[in-house]
Amino acid sequence: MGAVKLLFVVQRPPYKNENPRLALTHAIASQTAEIYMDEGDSVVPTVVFVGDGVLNVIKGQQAMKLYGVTSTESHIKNSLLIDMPIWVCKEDMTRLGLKEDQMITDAEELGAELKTKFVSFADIQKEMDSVKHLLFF
Amino acid sequence: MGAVKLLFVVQRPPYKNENPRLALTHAIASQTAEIYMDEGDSVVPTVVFVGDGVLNVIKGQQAMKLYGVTSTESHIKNSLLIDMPIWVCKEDMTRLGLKEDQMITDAEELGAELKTKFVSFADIQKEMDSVKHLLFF
Amino acid sequence: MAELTIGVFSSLVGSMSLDFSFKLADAAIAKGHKVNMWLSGNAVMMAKKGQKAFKDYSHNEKKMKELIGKGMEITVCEACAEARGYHKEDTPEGMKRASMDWYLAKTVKTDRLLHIGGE
Amino acid sequence: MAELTIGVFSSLVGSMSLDFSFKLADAAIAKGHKVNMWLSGNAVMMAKKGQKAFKDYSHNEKKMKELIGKGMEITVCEACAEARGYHKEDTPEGMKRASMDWYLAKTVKTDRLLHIGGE
Amino acid sequence: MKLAVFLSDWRRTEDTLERMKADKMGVILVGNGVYHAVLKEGGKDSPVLSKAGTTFYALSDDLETRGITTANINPKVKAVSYGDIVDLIMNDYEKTAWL
Amino acid sequence: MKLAVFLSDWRRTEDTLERMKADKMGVILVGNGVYHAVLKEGGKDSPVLSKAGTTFYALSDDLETRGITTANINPKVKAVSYGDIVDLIMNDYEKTAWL
Repeated sequence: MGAVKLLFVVQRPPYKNENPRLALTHAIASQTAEIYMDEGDSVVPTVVFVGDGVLNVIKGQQAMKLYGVTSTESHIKNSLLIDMPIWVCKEDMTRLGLKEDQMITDAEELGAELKTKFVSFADIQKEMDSVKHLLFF
Repeated sequence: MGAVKLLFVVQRPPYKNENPRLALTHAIASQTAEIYMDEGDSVVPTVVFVGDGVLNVIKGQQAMKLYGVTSTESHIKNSLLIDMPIWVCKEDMTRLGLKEDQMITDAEELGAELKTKFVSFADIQKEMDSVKHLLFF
Repeated sequence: MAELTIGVFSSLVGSMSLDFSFKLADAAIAKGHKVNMWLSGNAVMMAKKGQKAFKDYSHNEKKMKELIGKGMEITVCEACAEARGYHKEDTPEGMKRASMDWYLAKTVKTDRLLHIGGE
Repeated sequence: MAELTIGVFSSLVGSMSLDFSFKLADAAIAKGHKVNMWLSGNAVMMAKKGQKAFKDYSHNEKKMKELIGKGMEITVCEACAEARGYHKEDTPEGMKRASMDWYLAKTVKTDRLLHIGGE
Repeated sequence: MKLAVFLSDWRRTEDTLERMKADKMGVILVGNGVYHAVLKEGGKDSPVLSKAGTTFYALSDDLETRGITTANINPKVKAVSYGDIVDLIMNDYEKTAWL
Repeated sequence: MKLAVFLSDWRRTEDTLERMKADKMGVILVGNGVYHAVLKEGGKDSPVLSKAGTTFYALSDDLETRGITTANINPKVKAVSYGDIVDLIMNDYEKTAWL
């Protein structure tokens, strides 16, 4: 089958439900999925935050300090570190009054080269069209 | 303390979440709570359906036949059978286009004397004012 | 001081309403109040001992035991637990199992009730 | 025929999305399709055997075993299970435990994916 | 793409459906999503049913579980069985989206 | 009555708050309810904050968990600790309603 593209779409805020976080951990698992696959096969995930899902990407989350739970921020940064594309819908940020400087834009402190991509819904639609499977959270 | 009044308020539809059903089973448990209470104490529950909660009271639910699960209808009828007041907000029925003949109005087939009471939100507000505790589901 | 009863119906992982309840109970006990807690619905997920404390997941077992040690009464809905396959021997130490009437009875004498009937 | 993979993240009791998934799997197998199922998040509540079949609660253990007998592969997220205190010995017969990469790998060859990532 | 969208809620907390486009789109109402097939809040059809160029289905098991007879649903919506949904997923559409 | 209402959702699926009356009402924003204290969707304050005659509180732990500093919240809302919420429940209000 070669490389199969998957799109993980997070539509809801963090911390009320485990699933937005599971979108990230599942996407990260694509790195180790090869043991279950045939030679030459691979999965290529992109994680996109749309609607209220963009609230997951607000920086400065103190979940570990206050509740002893890994923050969604930390999962996003780990994703960037392994070069997994993280996209955030610009229109939804605008609607909710969020500016880029309030968001997680990179994980430079971890040594990540990849940066968060702020995209239009039209770009997301194109990606939906091109992937094999959609996974909404 | 004597008789303590409780108001159980169901605001959400059935079957997506267990909690509307648990409102009824908890209210019914007031019947057997005396073993834990002092002589002369009792709890007097009323269950009221407001907002989308009125969808719990639509009659003809086939949950047992199709999913093997007791229907919310059956819990409501059991409540009437033990004389537990069941109230339904009229304004919300109107808003959702539901008429009384679509609703569970009684449990005559079980021998229940009590009937469902269709009330205004103002009546519900009065009850909220008069009870000791509120339990929203 | 006074008595606070907290009823929780939310699931262990995700909604964080259980985390909220334990932190609130802790703060109430610190102020000298008596706290009772009732777990029903998906909140009975607390009634399974041996939960691994991964950093990715809410983990309230330790906090719960601490609060029981400080006098908090905590009871889970027995039928809700059995339906999920949690039996008597699965129950963490200090936690009681009872039917729903336990909770109803608590509402009589408690000064305040915080009933968390959603996620 | 073709292959359908269903991923479920909803809790056992209440949302009925698990009931939906098993009925859909049943219908797909009846039409000759191969079905794989992945349970993660609160859906790992299926990974605890000995659930009492009360009429008030969704009970899918019997249906699940039937479908496994018909060739359905079903795997639960190991970490999600351990975090909830479900260990290897709790797992119902025929159900596998694996990490999330099992699910990711299934997406490569499956013809269709139905991913139920909400309640 | 040919996309089958599943809606399982009556009060939706996303607006993804409104924004998504597909060459062929089907909306399959399941769980509490089936209320969109029958309730007329404020006298009007559910806004879900106004999505242009879309075919609507509702799972009859989930309608009947909630006390709704399939005869009473909106004429825009077709009642379907579990077997029908399998055929929709496997034959009529290529991708699925459970919102 | 003196009523403390808890809101834990950003997208609410009930309209009970809008309709309830109390002689003294406090709204305590917790969990994802804290977003009402800071987000201005479409440039406007959350409609929750327009409930007349109401005092608003937001749990600072839940604000900070979500990356919101208490200095940035709406001036209508007071940031509170768990201990403060205990005092509100036990001293300032008589009944609670977790919507």
